[in-house]
Amino acid sequence: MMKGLKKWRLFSLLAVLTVFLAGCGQEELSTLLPAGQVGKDQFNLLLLSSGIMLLVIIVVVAIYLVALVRFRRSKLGEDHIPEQVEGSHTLELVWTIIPILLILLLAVPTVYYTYKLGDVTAMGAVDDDGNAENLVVDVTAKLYWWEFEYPDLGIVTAQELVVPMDEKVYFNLIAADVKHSFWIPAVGGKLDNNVENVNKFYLVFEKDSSELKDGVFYGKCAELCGPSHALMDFKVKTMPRAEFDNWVAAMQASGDNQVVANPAGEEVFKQSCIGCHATSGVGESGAVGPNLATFGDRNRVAGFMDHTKEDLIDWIKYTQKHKPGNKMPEFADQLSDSELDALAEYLMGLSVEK
Amino acid sequence: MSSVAQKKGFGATLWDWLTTVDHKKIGILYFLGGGFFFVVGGIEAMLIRWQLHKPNNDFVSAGLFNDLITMHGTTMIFLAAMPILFGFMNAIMPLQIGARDVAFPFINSLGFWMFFFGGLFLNLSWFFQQVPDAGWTSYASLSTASEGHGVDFYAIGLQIAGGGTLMAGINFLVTIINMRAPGMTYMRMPLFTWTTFVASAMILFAFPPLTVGLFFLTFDRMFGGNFFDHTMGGNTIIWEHIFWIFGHPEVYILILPAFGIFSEIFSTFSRKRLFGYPSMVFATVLIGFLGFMVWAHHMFTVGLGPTANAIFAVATMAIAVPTGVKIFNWLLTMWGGSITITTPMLYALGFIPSFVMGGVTGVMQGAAPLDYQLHDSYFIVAHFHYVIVGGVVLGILAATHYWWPKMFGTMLNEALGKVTFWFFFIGFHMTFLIQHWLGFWGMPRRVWTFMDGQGWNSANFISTIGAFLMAIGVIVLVYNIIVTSVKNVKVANDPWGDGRTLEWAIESPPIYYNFPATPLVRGLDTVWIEKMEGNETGITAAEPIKDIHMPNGSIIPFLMTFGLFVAGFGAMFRTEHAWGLPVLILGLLWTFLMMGARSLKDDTGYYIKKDEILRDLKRKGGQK
Amino acid sequence: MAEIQVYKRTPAEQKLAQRRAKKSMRDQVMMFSLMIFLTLVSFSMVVAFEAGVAGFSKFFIIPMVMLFAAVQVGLQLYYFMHMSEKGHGIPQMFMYTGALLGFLIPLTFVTIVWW
Amino acid sequence: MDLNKKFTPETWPDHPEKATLEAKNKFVGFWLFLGGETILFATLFATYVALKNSGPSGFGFSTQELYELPLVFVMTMLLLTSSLTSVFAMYHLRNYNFKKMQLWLAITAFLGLGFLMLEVYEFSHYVKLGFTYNNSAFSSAFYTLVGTHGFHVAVGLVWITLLIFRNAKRGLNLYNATKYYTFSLYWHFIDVVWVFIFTVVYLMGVVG
Ligand code: HEA
Ligand code: HEA
Ligand SMILES: [Cu+2]
Repeated sequence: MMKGLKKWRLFSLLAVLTVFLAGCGQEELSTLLPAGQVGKDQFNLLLLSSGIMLLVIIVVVAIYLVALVRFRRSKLGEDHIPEQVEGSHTLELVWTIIPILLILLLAVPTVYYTYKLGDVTAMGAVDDDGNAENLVVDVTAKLYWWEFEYPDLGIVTAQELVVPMDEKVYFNLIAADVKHSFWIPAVGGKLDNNVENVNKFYLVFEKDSSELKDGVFYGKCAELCGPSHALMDFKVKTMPRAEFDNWVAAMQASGDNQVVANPAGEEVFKQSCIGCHATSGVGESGAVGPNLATFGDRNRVAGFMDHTKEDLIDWIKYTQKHKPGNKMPEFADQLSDSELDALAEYLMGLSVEK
Repeated sequence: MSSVAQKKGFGATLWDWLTTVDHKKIGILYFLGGGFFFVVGGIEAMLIRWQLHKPNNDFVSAGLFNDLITMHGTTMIFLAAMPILFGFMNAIMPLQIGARDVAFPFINSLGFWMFFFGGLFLNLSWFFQQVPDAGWTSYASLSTASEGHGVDFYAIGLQIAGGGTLMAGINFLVTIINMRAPGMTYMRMPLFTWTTFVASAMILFAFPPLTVGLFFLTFDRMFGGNFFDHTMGGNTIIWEHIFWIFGHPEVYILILPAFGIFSEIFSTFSRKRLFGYPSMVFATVLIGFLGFMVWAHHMFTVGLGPTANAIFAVATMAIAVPTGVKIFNWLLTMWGGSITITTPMLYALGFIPSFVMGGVTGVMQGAAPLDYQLHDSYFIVAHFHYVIVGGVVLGILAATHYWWPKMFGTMLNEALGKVTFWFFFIGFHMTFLIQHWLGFWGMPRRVWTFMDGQGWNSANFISTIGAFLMAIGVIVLVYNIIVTSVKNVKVANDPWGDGRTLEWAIESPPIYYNFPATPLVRGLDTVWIEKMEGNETGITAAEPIKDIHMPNGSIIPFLMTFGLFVAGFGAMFRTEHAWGLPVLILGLLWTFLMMGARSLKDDTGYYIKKDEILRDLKRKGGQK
Repeated sequence: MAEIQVYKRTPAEQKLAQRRAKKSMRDQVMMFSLMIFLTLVSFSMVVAFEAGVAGFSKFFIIPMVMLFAAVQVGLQLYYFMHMSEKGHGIPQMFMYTGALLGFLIPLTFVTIVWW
Repeated sequence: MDLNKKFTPETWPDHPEKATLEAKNKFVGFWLFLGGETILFATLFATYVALKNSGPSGFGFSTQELYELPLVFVMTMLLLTSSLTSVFAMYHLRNYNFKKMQLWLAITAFLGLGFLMLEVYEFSHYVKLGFTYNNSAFSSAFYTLVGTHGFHVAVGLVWITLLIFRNAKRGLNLYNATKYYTFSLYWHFIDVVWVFIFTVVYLMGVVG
């Protein structure tokens, strides 16, 4: 549908209409195709409010058009002096009370959902053995990447959030440098990553991301955070619980049995990169650079570039060109082409899913 | 001092404008200054839209883009919309209440110069290549982390301009409170005067928090303060609260005068008294009051907790009710009237559906859980341009056409006016309607570019085309203004023929003392009443013609502000240049010196003698 | 500066005016004593709290000192700043609005919008 | 208006501060300005309340230990008294007694000066303890709130000094009566703010 639109050249009413009708956007990032309970609640609120608002617009426009058609001076004559009506109490009352009712209609579910979506009391719940009952993910937003720690599982990853389906996943959000905001449009509304306090909320993922175009949901930073704010994307992989458990196990083992696709690349990595990047998924948040244990499984380089060796090399060489203001140095002068090649191969091999 | 168009040299003319304390001239200065910044902000908008017309565009760099949106937002709100509205308030409001001048002519001029130098200061950042880049909201953590002097330009520039705004607000308030002509009770004031009053009251209460917030920001960035540094116990959320405690009232400060303008236009061109005048007044006051109770609706996603969110959500929605009252009263003013579609009326007609669409999306955002999705997406951009462009800018354009003859003595071309309208109106809807969907489709705002393949391409392209249609509209308007001014065909007192309020009973443009004799007001729409009762002049004098007391012009406001402007640079470069501190001190000293000069001198104004007034009257052919 | 009407008071009127002024002056001195008294009480309560005198808990003192402060403000406004005299309708309106907002903003900061 | 017009106590208007339109404007305008100042201070108070006692990790200052109540008490007394003396001055303004008015205003100014000097002493004392402006969010908020008040006092002092000298030769007239009157309004307002400062900052700081 969108492909067809891309060829669109002529400016015509038809095209405009098509866009409106195309209306729902893309599954992996549209709020209009919610893929989880939170998003659905919000979508319902959207439908309700849009309905009310449409009604308001229609009523206003109707009165407006009738007035405009009936009371034109060209019809009534140049000299017509209308009666200087002062007002009408009945009418005033009508258009005070009806809007109040409409507002109430919207206010009640608003308050209800505000409390419902704000309820994180179950977050710290533990079962009889002292194990956490719910999955909790600590999200740290940094210039310009995302770190995801699973504190109860002892693992950490970056840029790609992996979550199980059909259960509440709780999030602790914080920012490491400046303020960011954590948003997965297709799954639910956003919450800010403030610098000074942890924000908590939950999301529910009800759709398997492997059915999507790129196999992932798109996540966005929704708070201006500097030049590369636009490029601070992340991805979300959702999977059934069993698959998720496998992934967790693989992550927990990733320190010991790493795939080394290119030993020379590993050498380069140990010399130039290891100061900032870890390749084991076991650990805590707080690293200087993103954890690369799952790099080979990822979908994008640096969150937005194509996941190819060429783009990876280009990224390592010219980080500032691609993401102005980010904290990774440029390696164009530090590493030779062959080193870069080996490094890229090594990185592309890092995987826990295979 | 005399208004008689003597031939004056350029120097004398310039001096006249620099020293003027005449509210009509200051009104024109505001209008020109604001108009200039509107074009600047508009060009910035065009660059923004051009950058976003296709995916992965590299027309501007990431850093420059942030400069552009920050300056676009800041310029449009503080330096374009508000000053232009102040222009109309200055030029028209005193006439509407039958006053000879504003309450504080000197402070009026000071307010203008502070706005102007503040704006100049802000925009000089372009020449230093250190431009504010943290968004017009300058949220702390980003604004405190921002390198260079960009955000300092923002903080100091707005501080200066904001001081001017506060002065203007107090001045309008006192003018309305104390200077109304005999018989002009509060409940007979034209709606534009009322909205000026309420907007000014909101300025009085909304700008001090901004002042404080900007000081905090300045202290943090330049003097080692820790308000927003969480490692030192500070808290960035304080900035957000303070900014929005100011920021939300600010948007009503913008829209209320526009409401006033449309109220005048609807009743004039429907030839009918404003329907439900008392409830219009009440709704205005109520909106003004509620405007202070909803600021946290900009912060639903900050994590204030469900209780705060729920309370502010409901309070936000409540504003729909008084606003609705206004909308329906306008509709009912047209109903049963005799509507003629002049250019101003065309804008007013365009305003109703546009603003309602923007207003209702505001209410949707007020539903907090829904706002978790909408916040900081393009939906928000769509909302506020619908209310601001569809409300405030249409209001400004309407007023420009409506009061042009009163301000400049000549009529803008009606046909060109309509051309402007249609380009602007169509372009406006094209630009911003589609942005609602961009928001739904997951596009965050303030993004410098976007990747291909997210389904946003065509919508952004359409939006950009719309923006250029708007630009064509504005260019036609500029052309219209130039042509009209060159032709300069003089018009009579009431060129629209249906004027209802006092400004239409005196000549266009009014003589510098406005009213030869103070008018007597006998009801709402006093000129209309007089005319209906057969008084062709539309005005009855409240007292015999006698000497008129007038204020003296003064160069001090200009000089005083200049000191602040200079001091601003000194403060900014204090740490890196040796001249910084001395310049800061000298600038402030100069300002204090000027204040001293003002205060030590006895300035009691001068008198226009009765004879001179009578001579003027005779020359005009005997206005009563 | 429009001309003002100069009115010469008769000796009787002048006496009356002076008596009135004196009277209001006496009121003001009274109010001043009251203010000093309230201040003293406020400070002594806190001193008592510091000394650990029973009954002076934080939850008693804070509302009390706030109340006293409010009363003092009222006295300043109405007596010292003459807000009780006529012609102060507008100042009253704006001061009340200011006070209301000035009360609400810190209030929200200590209740719902802060943590 | 004729500045040289001579008045006697008998012809001096009841309300000299608003006898002319300009004076009325100034009178109302200044009140409105004070309304705005209320919000300015409210914002500062809100910030102070939110930030009090918070500093970097290991921060060693708290309101309980820092504040010196006896000093604050003396400052309060000075400022409150100066409020009364300015009332006396206004009494003489209404009585057309220029000399006495000037005298009481001068006393007011001296009391204000005393207050200010004590404040400077207080601040320098805290700074000596290490509680500097840059030391924490708490200190920034404290100095900004109390300092803004102190700044207002200083402005008031300059203002009244200028007025006293400027009018020494001119004597009372309807042009400068308003100037005096607005100063006194300003001075009372400063006092009002101080009442809240000693209550909210100092007393409630000590109580905790
Ligand atoms: C002139 C400017 C203006 C005006 C008038 C408004 C008016 C309103 N605004 Fe808007 N707003 C802005 C300018 C304006 N806004 C700006 C600039 C921003 C973004 C700032 C930034 O982040 O950069 C913003 C953002 C903004 C947000 C924050 C969104 C976010 O960032 O997450 C919210 C949330 O509640 C909101 C709500 C409202 C509401 C409820 C109104 C109401 O006043 C609207 C009332 C009007 C109507 C409702 C229509 C007429 C009524 C009827 C016909 C009666 C019947 C109606 C009903 C029953 C619904 N606005
Ligand atoms: C009064 C307020 C106001 C007004 C009038 C406008 C007017 C316009 N605005 Fe905007 N805008 C804001 C206030 C305003 N805006 C604010 C507050 C923001 C948020 C900033 C932030 O995020 O911090 C914003 C942000 C904003 C964005 C989002 C940026 C982002 O988030 O990335 C966009 C994008 O489309 C945009 C577009 C436009 C357009 C196309 C117009 C058009 O209507 C402009 C029309 C005007 C013209 C077209 C004038 C053109 C004139 C010429 C071309 C000159 C010809 C010259 C001569 C003849 C001499 N604005
Ligand atoms: Cu708002």
